[in-house]
Amino acid sequence: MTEAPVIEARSLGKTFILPRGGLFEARRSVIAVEDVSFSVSRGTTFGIVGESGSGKSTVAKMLLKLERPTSGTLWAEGQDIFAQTAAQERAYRRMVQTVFQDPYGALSPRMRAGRIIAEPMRAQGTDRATAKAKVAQLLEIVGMQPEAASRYPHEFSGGQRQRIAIARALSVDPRLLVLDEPVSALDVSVRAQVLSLLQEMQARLGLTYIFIGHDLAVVRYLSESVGVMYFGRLVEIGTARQVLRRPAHPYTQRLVALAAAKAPLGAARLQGELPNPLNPPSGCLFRTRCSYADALCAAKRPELREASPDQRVACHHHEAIAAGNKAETGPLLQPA
Amino acid sequence: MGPFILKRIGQTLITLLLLTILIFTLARLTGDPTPLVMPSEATDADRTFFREQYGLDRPLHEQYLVFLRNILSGDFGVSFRYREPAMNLVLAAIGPTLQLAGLSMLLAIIIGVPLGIAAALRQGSWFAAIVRGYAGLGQAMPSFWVGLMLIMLLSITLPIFPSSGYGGVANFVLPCVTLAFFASASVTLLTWANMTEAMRSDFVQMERVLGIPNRLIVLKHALRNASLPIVTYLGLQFGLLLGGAVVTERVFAWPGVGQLVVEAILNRDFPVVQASVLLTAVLFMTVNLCVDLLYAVLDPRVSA
Amino acid sequence: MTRVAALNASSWWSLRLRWRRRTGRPRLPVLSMALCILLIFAAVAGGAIAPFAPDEPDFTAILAPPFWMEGGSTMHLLGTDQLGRDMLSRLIGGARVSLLTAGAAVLVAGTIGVALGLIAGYLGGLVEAAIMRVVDAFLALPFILMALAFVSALGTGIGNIILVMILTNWARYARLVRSEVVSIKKRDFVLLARVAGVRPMAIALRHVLPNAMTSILVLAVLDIGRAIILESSLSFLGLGIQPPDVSWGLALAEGRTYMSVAWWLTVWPGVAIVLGVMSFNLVGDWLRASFDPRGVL
Amino acid sequence: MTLATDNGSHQAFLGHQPIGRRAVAGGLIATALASGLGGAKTAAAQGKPPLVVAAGTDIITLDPCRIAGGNDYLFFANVFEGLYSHDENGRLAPAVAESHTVSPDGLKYEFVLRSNARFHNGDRVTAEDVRFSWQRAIAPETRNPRASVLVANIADVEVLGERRCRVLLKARDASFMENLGEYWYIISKRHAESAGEAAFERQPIGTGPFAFVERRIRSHIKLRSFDEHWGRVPQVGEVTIKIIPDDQSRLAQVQTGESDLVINIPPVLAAPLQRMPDLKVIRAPSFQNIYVAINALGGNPILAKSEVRRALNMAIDKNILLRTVMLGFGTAQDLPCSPGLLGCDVSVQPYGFQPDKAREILSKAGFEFNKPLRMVGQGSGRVPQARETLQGVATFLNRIGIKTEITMLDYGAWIAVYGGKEKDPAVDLIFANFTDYNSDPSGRLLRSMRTGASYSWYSNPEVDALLAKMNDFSSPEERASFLHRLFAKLHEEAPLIPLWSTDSIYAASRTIKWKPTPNVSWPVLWNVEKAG
Amino acid sequence: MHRETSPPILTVKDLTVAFGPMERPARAVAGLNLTLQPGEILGIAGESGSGKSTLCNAIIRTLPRSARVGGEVRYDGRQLLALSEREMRGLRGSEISMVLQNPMTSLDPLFTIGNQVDEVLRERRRQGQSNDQVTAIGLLRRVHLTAPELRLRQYPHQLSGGMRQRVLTAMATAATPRLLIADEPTTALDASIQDEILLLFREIRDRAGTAIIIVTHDLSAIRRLSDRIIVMYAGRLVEEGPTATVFSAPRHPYTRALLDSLPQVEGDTVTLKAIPGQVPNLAELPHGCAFADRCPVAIARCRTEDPTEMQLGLRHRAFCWLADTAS
Repeated sequence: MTEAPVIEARSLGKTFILPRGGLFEARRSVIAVEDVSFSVSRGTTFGIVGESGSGKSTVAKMLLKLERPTSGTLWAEGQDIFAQTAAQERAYRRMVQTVFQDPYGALSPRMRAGRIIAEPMRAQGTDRATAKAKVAQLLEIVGMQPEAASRYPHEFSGGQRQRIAIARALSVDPRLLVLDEPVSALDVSVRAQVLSLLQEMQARLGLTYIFIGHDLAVVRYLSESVGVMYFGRLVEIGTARQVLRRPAHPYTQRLVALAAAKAPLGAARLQGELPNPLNPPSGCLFRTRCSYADALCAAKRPELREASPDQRVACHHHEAIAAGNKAETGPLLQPA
Repeated sequence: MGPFILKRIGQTLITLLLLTILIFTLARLTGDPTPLVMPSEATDADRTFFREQYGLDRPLHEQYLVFLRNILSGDFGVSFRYREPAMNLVLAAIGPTLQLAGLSMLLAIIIGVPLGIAAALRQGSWFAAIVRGYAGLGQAMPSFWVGLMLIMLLSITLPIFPSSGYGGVANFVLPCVTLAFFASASVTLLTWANMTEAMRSDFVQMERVLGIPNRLIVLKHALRNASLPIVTYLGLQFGLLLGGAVVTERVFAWPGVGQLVVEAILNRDFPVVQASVLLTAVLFMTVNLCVDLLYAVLDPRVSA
Repeated sequence: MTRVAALNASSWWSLRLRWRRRTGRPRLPVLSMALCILLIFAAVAGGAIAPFAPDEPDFTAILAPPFWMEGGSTMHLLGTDQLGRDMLSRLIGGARVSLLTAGAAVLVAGTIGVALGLIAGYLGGLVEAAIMRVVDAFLALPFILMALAFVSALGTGIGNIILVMILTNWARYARLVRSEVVSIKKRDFVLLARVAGVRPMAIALRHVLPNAMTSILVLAVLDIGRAIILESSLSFLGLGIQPPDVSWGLALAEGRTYMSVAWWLTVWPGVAIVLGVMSFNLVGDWLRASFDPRGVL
Repeated sequence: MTLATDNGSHQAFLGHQPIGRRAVAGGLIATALASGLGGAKTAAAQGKPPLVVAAGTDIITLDPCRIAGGNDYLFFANVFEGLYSHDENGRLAPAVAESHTVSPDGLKYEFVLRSNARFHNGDRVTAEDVRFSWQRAIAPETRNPRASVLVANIADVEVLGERRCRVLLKARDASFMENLGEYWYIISKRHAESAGEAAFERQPIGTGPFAFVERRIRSHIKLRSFDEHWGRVPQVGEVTIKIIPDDQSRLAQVQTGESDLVINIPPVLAAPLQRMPDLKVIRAPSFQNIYVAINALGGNPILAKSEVRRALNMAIDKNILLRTVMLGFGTAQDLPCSPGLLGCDVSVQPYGFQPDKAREILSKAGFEFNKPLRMVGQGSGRVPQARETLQGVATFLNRIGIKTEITMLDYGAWIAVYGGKEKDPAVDLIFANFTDYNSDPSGRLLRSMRTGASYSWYSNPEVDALLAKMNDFSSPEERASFLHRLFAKLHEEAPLIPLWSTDSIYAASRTIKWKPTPNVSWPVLWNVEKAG
Repeated sequence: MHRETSPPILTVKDLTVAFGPMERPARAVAGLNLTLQPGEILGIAGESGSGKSTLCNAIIRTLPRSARVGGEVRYDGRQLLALSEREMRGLRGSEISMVLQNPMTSLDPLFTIGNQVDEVLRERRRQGQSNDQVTAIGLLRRVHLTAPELRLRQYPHQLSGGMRQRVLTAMATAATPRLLIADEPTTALDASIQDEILLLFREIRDRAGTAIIIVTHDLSAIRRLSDRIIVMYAGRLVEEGPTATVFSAPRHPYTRALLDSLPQVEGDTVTLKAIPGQVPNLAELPHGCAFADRCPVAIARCRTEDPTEMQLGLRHRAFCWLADTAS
């Protein structure tokens, strides 16, 4: 373990400033991400799980340098990516690529597939002929015919488009892929195709993945370790096996319960409403919906603490919960 | 809502400032008004005196600053031609123009909105094709041509309406019809397009599966949703009407701003050009500001 | 200062679907497209197909009526004007000037507007604010008023009329493109291009522009009709094209005084304008319907 | 006192209400509709029919000392008078004065005023008013732009009695009597002084056959018959002059019966009108003179040669142009003046239409046929058919092989080129029109022929010397023969291509009987008769 | 729960919906048969393009005009396809109701929730389908919307997706319809909210005996909610049966493949099996079974002959030549 992690987030935070609500009102701000730290080592997948608005996509944007963090730092192979020289940034652009959720929006509708795939290479200075040869190779890797290069995105189905998006991401031989819900918009059977492709790629090319998703089964399929986000904060982090099998945080427990195939309807009903991002609750952000919440939760925001050797959790009461509720969560997704 | 208005007003003010530069430069670029204002017998001394009197001999930027200072104190200068304060001439002319543009707008809405709705509900029918033809013609026929034809037809061949002039109710008919023909064409098309879109929206689909009567769906929900872009467009249309009035006013000898400004431009009557163009622009911008505010009233999402 | 609907919602995929569905029933668009092509052909071929030079007077055949009327001859199918010039040739010559002015104006105004709109939309911030305020100032003046002011400032003649139409038109393109850019630049493929390390200028030209092109094209086609009308209105007010050049608007304006003596002097150019504008509008509308379900430009 | 803002006095026009009810013409065009205008009552009270006139261009000023252009005479000629003016046949005739005598040296004119000459407010015209009118006309603060023509040459006006005055000239001026009617209007001293400068322009009082009632800028002017006039009592009661710039719309006014008389009908509209039974076209020769000025100032050296200019004259068939372009509404001219002008009725040999000879002369003179002549025209129209005219001229030049390049300018740009201080050497030929206000040619000659004059594109010291002497006569006969020689010289020099003088064309309803005063371009309305 | 003896509330017979040119039609629904008992919850599963939404729209007759519909849809004995638009409108909302996929756009953004709920209530009362005791607040309470008084005054954009879907459900069930069609009602929602909306549907059925058709590509939603399931592929019904049976012992290879493509956890490893190939183009369907090209067990006959219905047990049938042999 002497090698520096491929990517490491240290207390990453992002606050968005909103326009003034009124002339005399103060500017309001929304904390999208707060104090998120994780590190991912080579060849593994780190999954980030959360519902909409949990800040997981903002983390992805920061990893891709599309957003600047307002606090904390992001380190890639030992280098602070927000303190890079132009040359280092170019190198980073080669190192990191991404696949987005929407297979329709991710491909420029006026470009042929070949050009789309070649674009990152061309932007990095690869010459036309080399790029062209590589496109054919990449198409083959993602399981498509080389003729596809001359077609436009609308001529492909959703799954095929996502394959093209993956080919494009792979074109510059990245070491890290940020996968932001890459299969959420796909049909079940296509989803399976793309997931197997991703897994195959990782095995073949030794890639590191950051996989963002809300479907626990899918995250579990790819990830070695998982972080669970709620309202911009990591509430639980650890190995996928441990976190998704024996969740320590009440929120994770709910998520896992909901995903359980045989769980009856309403088994994991959450009380209360989502907190208002403009006016978050004091202390633990989850306390408004948590049945274990008490005065401590309202007073003090819990820090991540070790819950098991493979697992850290931000809950004041996780020991008590673990002791009392072992039976509540079964194994995730029994075969049908 | 508050900051939205303030921002819009701020933008409007900056735009106005730019506009004064634009108008001022344009007016000065038209050339020296002296030969147009002075008769041929005038001596060089007379001409020089004229230029000095109106400050036309000074450098342009100085003239602009004087102009700006004066309009800030409400002084738009005196018409070179009529020796009246320019703003008085413009104010006297703006009434007829507003009446003409306003009535035409009203007429255009009265014609265009129902036609557009009906066409949207009968997509692909003969009726829709006829409406399309009407709108196509309305957009393609230059309004001076329409005006002349109307005069030929309805005041010379069949003497029903007065051919020109301003005053009685009858005088309004031909100019308003001329302008409204053009304006109603685009109102029709716009209503049509937006109604079609509104009728395809999910909430209309939802209302249909809930068995809400068609009348309510069309007139309450679809129309109100379609009206948002229509209202915005009507604000822009008002500017087009003000512009269209320039030509229409000329055909019908309507004593409005359009005629005034054309005449003033041709005679290089800078103060009148500046005052009338500025006032028209302010009017147009005010209308659009109001439209934006109205939008905020109509659409609860804006004020959130 | 006002809202312009953007096309962002409709993906290229659904555009193609709609396109195909439309092409199943070609009627008016095909007709108007044919007319557009005919007009463009007349404009380009001009002298080669016209029976006479459009500005060649014949004092022996002043105000000759169209051929089917008493006193008309097949030599001048559509009659002659007050100087004995052949109306058909004048219409053909007029097509050239009318379309040339309209086309050139739209092309250049479009290019300028698109460039500024791209810059404003892409750079944002102070640059955007500055450009958009100038755009607003230009849009706050009624079109024809500004055209008049420009014409009287710059003088008449084809070159100046084109210049005037450019000056009065560019702002709308700028506004349209800016709003397109603002919506397109948030789309995933633009973000991905940034991730790929593509330079901003290349993103603007390769990703943003092609995707905004549809609405620009629609606006441009519709604008040709508008420009023809503007030119004829300016000519009507005596500030448009000047002889010996001939345009439809000028022919109409000149013939207007003869309306009660020789209807053909006003009717033919009028018909040419209406047909020309209508066919361009129909093509534009059809493009718009194929590309933009909202139909708001 | 300057011409600057006078804020107190625009009330009159702002406070005015829009014109009242408008009758809808439902019946025959011939039915002259009661105009329905507010002031009709006054007319009815007098028992005289009202007259509605449609004019194309608005009056600019109501103050005769501030005249801005020929069109203002539409107002002045009906509301004001000079000591002498021209009668309905265009001949010099006494007006406010009843007689005059001239001293032998031509420097002292003594006038006897009519005993029954009154201002519209009832005051009698006195010699003091005459003196005051002169003083106001030359006062530097008045800035009368026409002072240079007549009143500036007056050294003094002596009041010899209530009705007698003597005008002392600084130098002999043979045009003095002719110009009295159009360049020196008599105004009321009492009214001008009591009303003040500003109010005078809004409520002018003169001695003419019509009195001013009200004005709405760009809309209309109302006059009423001044029944106490010394001799020219109008047949109509109230006169409304509507301003309708568009020709077609203006003409429609008389077709629909909304107006009785339409002025400034372009020839093309007049031609078909002649066939309409309910209307009549009234035409009268005018002093509006159409020609093409040749830039003889050396910008294009070949045009400095008089034989080249003569050849250009020969190349053009003005009769065909007159017939086709003007539809015959005008009189062809071979001299640089209108036929009624003093000294112009000389019998010189016209150049005639000789294209072959023209070509021959040009070739001999070394004319470069390949170098186009640059022509400047008046594009938008104050002058009817201006565009067609220049195009027609160009066509005839083309026929003898001369290439042409036409630029049409709007009126403002055209006048800046035509009347500019520096004549543009890039202009070879320029469309021009000149209107004399009376039959004296001195104004025209001094402004369009003299070296350096505003409308002159020609320079010849010989001609300049003649022009300097032009008005230095006291015998009309001597002056006439001098002018004759001058015009003959100018004809030979051919500084321009004369085309024609246009007719003033009016359209009137059948109920109107009127003979316009010849040679003036504006209507003098006191002799209009209107039936029932 | 099922009243097997009672007459079905809905019978669909040989329903075919075609689009596109006559000579080369794309059959979004091809010869589909199904019945629905009162109070039964039927889940329709399938991937996008399988024709499940078209089926719903055909039942409630909201297909675009370009659609050509054949066959029979009997609701309570009445042939819906033969009703006039006016008669159909009388049924919609009161007898047959529907909840659409996208709660974000299914409410008119310009009117308050109260206004829109009232509108539906007024219409129901006008039809005599509802009495004055049913109030807007009551309706919102029934769908467990918090602070209903506040919600009535709010505009749609002020509500979250889950709340909007509750409002829409309340509106759709204001008159206690006997048939409720829910077209992908939870797809746009977060997992925790999905669960609650599904629960709400079950509650509606339990309370009022409403028959529900729920269309979704989310197999776990169907598994948890529905009594019976039909699986559609390329416009055809491929398998139908009681939910538990189909999930535990799927008989059609497509159903099996669909279930297999969900990640499976075996000990510490998670696996999934993807279906190779793609959904075929509806206008260019091959002969025989539409799934044959992707089917791991296809035989020659599958490519030449359309499979016929294979009855596999009580209310369990599949359209596959091998349905009885596969385990």
